[in-house]
Amino acid sequence: MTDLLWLIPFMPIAGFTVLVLAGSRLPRSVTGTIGTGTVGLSAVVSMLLAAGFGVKGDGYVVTQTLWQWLSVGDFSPRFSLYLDALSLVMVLVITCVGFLIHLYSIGFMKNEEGYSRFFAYMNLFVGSMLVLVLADNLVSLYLGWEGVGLCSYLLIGFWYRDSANGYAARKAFVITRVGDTALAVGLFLLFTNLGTLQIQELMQRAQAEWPAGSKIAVIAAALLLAGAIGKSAQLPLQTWLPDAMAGPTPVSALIHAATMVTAGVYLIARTHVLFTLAPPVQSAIAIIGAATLLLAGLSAFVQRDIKRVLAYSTISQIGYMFLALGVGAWSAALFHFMTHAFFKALLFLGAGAVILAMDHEHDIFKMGGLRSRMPVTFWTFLIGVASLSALPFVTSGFYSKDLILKLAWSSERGSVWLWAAGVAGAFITSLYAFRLLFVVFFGDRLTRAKSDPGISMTAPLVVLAALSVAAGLAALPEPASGRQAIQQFLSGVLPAAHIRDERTPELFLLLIASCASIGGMLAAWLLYVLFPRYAEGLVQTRAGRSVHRLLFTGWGFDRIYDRLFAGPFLWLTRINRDDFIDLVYEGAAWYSGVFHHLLGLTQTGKVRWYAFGIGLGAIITIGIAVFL
Amino acid sequence: MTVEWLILIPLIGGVLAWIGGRRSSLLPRLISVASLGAGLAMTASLWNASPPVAGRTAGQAWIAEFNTSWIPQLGIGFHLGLDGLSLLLVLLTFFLGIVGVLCSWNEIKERTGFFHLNLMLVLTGIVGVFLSLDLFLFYFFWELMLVPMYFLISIWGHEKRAYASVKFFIFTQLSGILMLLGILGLYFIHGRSTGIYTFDYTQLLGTRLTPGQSLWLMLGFAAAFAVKLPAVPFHSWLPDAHSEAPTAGSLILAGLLLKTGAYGFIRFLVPLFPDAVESVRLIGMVLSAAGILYGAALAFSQEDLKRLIAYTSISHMGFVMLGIFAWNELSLQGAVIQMVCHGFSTGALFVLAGILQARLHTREMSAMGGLWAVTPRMAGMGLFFGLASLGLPGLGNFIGEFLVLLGSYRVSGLVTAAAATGLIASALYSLRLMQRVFHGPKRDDLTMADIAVRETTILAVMAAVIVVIGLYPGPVLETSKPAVEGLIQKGNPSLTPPGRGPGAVKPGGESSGEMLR
Amino acid sequence: MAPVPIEGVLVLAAVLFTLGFAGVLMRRNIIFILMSIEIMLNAAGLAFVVAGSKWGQPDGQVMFIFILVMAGAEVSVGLALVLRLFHRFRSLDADAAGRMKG
Amino acid sequence: MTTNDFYALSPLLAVGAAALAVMIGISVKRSMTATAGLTVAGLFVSFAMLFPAASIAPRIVTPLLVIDGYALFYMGLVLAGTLTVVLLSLEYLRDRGAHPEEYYILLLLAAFGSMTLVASRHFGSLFLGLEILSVSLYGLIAYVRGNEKGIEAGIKYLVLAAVSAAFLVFGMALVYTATGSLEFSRIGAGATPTDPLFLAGAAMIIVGMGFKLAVVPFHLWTPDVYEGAPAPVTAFIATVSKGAVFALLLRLAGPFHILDHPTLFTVFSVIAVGSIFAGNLLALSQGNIKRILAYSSIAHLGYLLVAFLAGGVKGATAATYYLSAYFVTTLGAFGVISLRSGRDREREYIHDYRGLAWRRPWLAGVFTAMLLSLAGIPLTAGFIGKFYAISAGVGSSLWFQVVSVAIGSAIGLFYYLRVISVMYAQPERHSGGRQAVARAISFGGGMILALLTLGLILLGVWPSPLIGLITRAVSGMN
Repeated sequence: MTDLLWLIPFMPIAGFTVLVLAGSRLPRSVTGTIGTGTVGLSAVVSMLLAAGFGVKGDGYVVTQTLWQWLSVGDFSPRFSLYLDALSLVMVLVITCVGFLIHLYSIGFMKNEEGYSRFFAYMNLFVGSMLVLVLADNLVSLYLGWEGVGLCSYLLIGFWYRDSANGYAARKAFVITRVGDTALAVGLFLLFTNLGTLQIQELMQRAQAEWPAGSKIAVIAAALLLAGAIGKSAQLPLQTWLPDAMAGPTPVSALIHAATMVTAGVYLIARTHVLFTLAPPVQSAIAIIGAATLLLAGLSAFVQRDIKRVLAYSTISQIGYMFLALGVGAWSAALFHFMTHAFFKALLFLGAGAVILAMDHEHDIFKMGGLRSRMPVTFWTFLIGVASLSALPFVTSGFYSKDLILKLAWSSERGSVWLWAAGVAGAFITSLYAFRLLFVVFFGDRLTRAKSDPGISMTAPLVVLAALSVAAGLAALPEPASGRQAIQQFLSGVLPAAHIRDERTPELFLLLIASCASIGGMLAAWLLYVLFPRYAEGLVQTRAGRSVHRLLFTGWGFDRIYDRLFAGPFLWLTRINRDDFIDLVYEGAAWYSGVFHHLLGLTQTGKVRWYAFGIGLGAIITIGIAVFL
Repeated sequence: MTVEWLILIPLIGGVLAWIGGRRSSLLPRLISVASLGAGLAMTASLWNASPPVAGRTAGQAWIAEFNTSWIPQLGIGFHLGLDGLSLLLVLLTFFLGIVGVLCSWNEIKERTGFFHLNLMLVLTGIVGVFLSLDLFLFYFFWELMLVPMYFLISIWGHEKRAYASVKFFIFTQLSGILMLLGILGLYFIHGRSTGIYTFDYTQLLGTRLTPGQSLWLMLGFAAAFAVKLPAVPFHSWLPDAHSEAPTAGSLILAGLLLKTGAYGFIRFLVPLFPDAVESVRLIGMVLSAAGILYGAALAFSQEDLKRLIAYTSISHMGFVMLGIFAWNELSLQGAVIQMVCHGFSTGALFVLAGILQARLHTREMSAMGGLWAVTPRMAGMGLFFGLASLGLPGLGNFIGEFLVLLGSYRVSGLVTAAAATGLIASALYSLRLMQRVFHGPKRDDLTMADIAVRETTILAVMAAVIVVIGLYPGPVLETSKPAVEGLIQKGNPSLTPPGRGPGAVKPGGESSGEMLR
Repeated sequence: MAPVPIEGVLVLAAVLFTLGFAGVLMRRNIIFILMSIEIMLNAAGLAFVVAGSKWGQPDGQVMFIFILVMAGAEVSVGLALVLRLFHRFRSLDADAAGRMKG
Repeated sequence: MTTNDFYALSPLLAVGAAALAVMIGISVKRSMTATAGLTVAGLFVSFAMLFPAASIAPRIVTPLLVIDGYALFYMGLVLAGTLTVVLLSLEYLRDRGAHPEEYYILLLLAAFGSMTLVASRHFGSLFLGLEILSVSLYGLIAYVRGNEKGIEAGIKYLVLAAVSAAFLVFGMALVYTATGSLEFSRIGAGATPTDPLFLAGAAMIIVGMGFKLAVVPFHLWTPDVYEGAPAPVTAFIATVSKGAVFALLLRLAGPFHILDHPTLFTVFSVIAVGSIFAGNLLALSQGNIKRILAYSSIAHLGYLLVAFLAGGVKGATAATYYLSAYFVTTLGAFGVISLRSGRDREREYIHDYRGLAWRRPWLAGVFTAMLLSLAGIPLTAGFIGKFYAISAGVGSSLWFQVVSVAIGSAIGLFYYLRVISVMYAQPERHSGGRQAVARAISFGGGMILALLTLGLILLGVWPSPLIGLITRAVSGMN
């Protein structure tokens, strides 16, 4: 049974290969079937394997070595797969959500050209992500890591005729590659100092050899963190994600929910030992997470593009996961990853349905009142929004976020400030999420919209909505340990957070968090349903305008980077297009020419001048010979 | 059948092709492909027949050797030797030679006989460089390949061919003579201290030199290799030569000629002057990193497609040089892989550029754009080789760059980190190339045929090689391993700091517990 | 007969030689140039003669005769060339024969 | 004079006799074919006599001449060069009107002078040989009637050669004053190293020989004479005349201890480096191929002087090898030029060669090979020559001079490639009519070029027999 492990990443990659080689010759139905089916098969295989884990999960590991990748000296990474509870959670989410997104895409993309190309890329995307999470060494992980970066590039720029899409795609790839490069350097450092890149062995050696807080551990962890930040679009490398909306909507769903951005979270969770050895870095993770979740949340609040709202919301939610990682709440981060995957995929697919119904209109203020035209979309979208806003008790988002907030308060590394940021973020989240819902689905119907899409697209919505609610079950306390099921399941891999103070006022925290999310919803209701004028008026004030602009442009990071990096780089490359070093050689050639002409002047053709030359030469010769 | 036939086959093939060119224009192509194919097959058979790795002692790892006297008065012999390293490069030479003939099938319509003579002579010279174990012979071949290359550029090249070809020739010739000075200096110093005046590499190894002598002689050698490689700031012949040459010329320049520089570094420079190399190692590494970044920055700003690709070569060869100066097994093996893969990826990009130029009659990227819609197969290939060029994991170039950086980190973390930013830069130029050529809006009047079966086959085979090396580089690494290990022993021991980890203590061992101090 | 002071004669020869050379440089007429050359050659001959007398050998005078003979041969060929020059350029100006340059 | 003396001198005598025979023959009947035949026969006889002479070498014949292996080798070189020039001249003269017969007398006499030079061991024979060579050259340069350039070149060469000869003899006189001997070997013994009289004399001898060698700063005449002289004569000046003088220089080096006098060493170093740079730079964008070759010859003499400066058997061997390679190459290059000459004018401008490779591939191939040899590219004699010269320089640690050679070669490459790239450029379309006038190369001319090319490549890939020969010849000097 466990021998089937290799099938999980293999299936999508095989699908990719087939589609690339034969795609343009296959009929669309076959293409869609291959694309979706391979991911579906992966999902099935991963569920079969999950059965082996049972409920306990702890300590159970499935490994499979495929082949020796390369072997040079003491560096010999293998292609081998490593499935433990942590990667299982990831694999399940990736394959299942991935499958649903693929299924949805069949309908969504049916009128687009490049159909097989789309599915090929999507398959490769899922395949790369699976390689990433199943890798047993950091080199293979890096393979998947770069692979998802590539696929994001390909898919964001899928509609290649528009240069803006190409720009967004390159931006995504290059900015994440900044992080990737740091990660690569981190790998060099780890290998040079610890002599292996096998993750498990590496962690053991790090723990054994590096004292906590040692400089080298801090540097290594910081480099890995830089990689994670790039992929997960956290401050300060978050700017690519909002632009990444240029791709087709299912792509956004895949990037945000199942693949790509969560890679950073996975990396940190996977190498958490290293981060525990580097407390300053871990604190940095928490602070980055807190800052990101606030800044991105505020930006989400003012966006007009439906997908950009969701994009900023992703950045913000990943911020929560980072916050969790930063306070050592490893499994809480994973829990939130899981719930987020469900509801964010749901929201994106819902948004896709809306966009399709509005003939590719993205501006939410040109929508409105879609509730009645698209009931399925509306209700599922509502569940998504509720889960995102962490409305108490019924939504899975509530449980995962609550766990994070609780640990942000009580963990050894947590603090009131981190908790407060999380609570503020919860309020903001709820505010922008419901703003989105109200503006799009309530109010007057502004334009003609089509109705709900076909079953192949609504079915994933419904399933995801169900999952968004049901995922909360993972928070049920385990009878034996009293811990939540998900924590228990992951306990073999991820240690529990160290609690600073056992006397956590849990009920109080729960109350505050609930109030925050419900308050956000109510505020949105007031601003966008009851008194829409007031919100507009607020924006019209002078202060309001500039704040709005600041938030709308994502806190101006793009402009700063343009000024700081892109601008100077472009300027330098432009002025040096002809390579100033070449001037040195051109100069040498030029001087040769000058000397040629000067010497040419001595060739006058006059015999007496030539005789004079001989005389001069004689004087010089005799001078040197006799007097020197 | 011994190793000297590897040199004779292309030579004879070239002459036959030339003669055949008088009858028809097809004959030279067929003869060339046939003889290169024969060479490839022969090399491959040597590869197969090579004794198992374990059976060979490091340092004396010649798979095949040939030695006969040539100019006895001066101690010059015709000494050839083939080890794993040269085997790989010779294989690459024959393979890219075939690609070169195939890709100029329709491009070269005039004087095909003479064209193929020159092509084959270049290849002869290159193979000779890879096999020579006599420094005079090495210099002989080193210079020999310039003339036919000059002809290829200056006769069949593009608009500025005269300028480009002369520049190429003068750069390489001047640096070549500086190397000759180094060779002669070594020859005399060795002769005076031992009484044996010889140019034989195996005997010159280990000549005792004072630090000053060693440094100056090393610089003479380094001049030639750095120009060929090319290392910044000696690179400025390259973009002109590459962009003005016909497709086959660019392919051979980028794919093979540059490798001769790297090969020289590995085979001659470091083993002959280990101490001097040790003393300038950091400078070399810094220059390499500078080359990586500078080449990439220049590539980014180019408007001419072939020029862009040419500058990427500088960047990629920077990795090779970094690997050489880091001088440990990881970095050297990385350099070897990078050499091979760069030959394929950049060669293929030049083939694509040649195809584009043949159809659009321009190399300006501003005249392109949106070609994906017109020629999806070509665009797909372009994407693939662009990605190989930016070092995507899973493709061969990644293995090369990763190993190089991994190895060089042991020597200098800072330089390695700087060089690693080249990965970002490579993404910038590769993706810009994609955008300008294949993506973006399509001009309305732009129509052209997609790549034909012949072209697709060439590119597909090259792509396949890159993928195979990317996922399973074992055969390549195994082949070069004994050679690399032998070479490392010839370097200064302080050049190769022991790696941390099991390998440093018990070679080949894996894991675990007792190593944890 | 008092011995000839060798230095003095050598200086004389050198002066003659220089004068001859100056003549080559300054005269434009090709005939005069040839004559100046004769002076230079004879200066050398003089030096030979005095050197021969210094060492008490006949060799110096033998060399002088060689020089005379060669000078004669040179002048005869030279004059033939001058004739051709005059036919062609209608001038005896040495600078007239200055078309090739650069 | 014993029989052995006669045998020893027989090559020299044969050439002299041939000159007389030709003279008499002309007075009997003017016949181009007969004259040329007699000349060739004389040269062959002389060449054949080298072998009996070699069997009794070394031998000093009269105080003036020494017949050793070294002299015989150079005599062979001179004879071979002259023979080639004779053959090249046949067609050249056939196109150029009346009375070509005396040309051969002059050529034979020039060869005679050169052979005297390489065998001389005495100032007297040196002077005689040099002057016989010079005076014959005056006639040869201006030989073609009605050629304005030829006359101009002749006059220039006459005046300047005579001036330089004056310097030479004056220098000899000074040296004689200082040392009391005219024989090289005794001069060396009698000289005090710091005697200003000796040094001044030596310097003036250098001036005289420097003129013949056309090295900086005595090089100014070179391009004009090269351009004005008939192409075969230019070939003779470039090879035989310079080669003989250089051989003499090598012979003088030993007894004069030139390389041990720091100041004389400096003089030669300055001359060598100056020649390398001036020659190469002057040739850079020259449009006349004969002038290019003139300038390049200046540079090549600079390279030769580096080998000369290296000293010892090694240096002499290197220089001699270089010179031999240079003979083959230069004769080949001028051979192409003279065989391409039209009835009206020589094809000496670069644009005359445009697209030659596509119209006359073999001829262009030969010319390319010659130019590449001049540039020192492998497979050609020039490569081994340059390698050898540099090797000698490095062996004596003449780093400065050797680096100059390196840089000079790089500059030189530029103008050789310029000519080559013109030959391989596309021919102009509309000029087809004019080009058609260019006549075909005769069988004989083709054979010479083929042989020269063959020799060029043979010396480039299998130099060891010649190196062996030269080493033996040089080791046995004096």
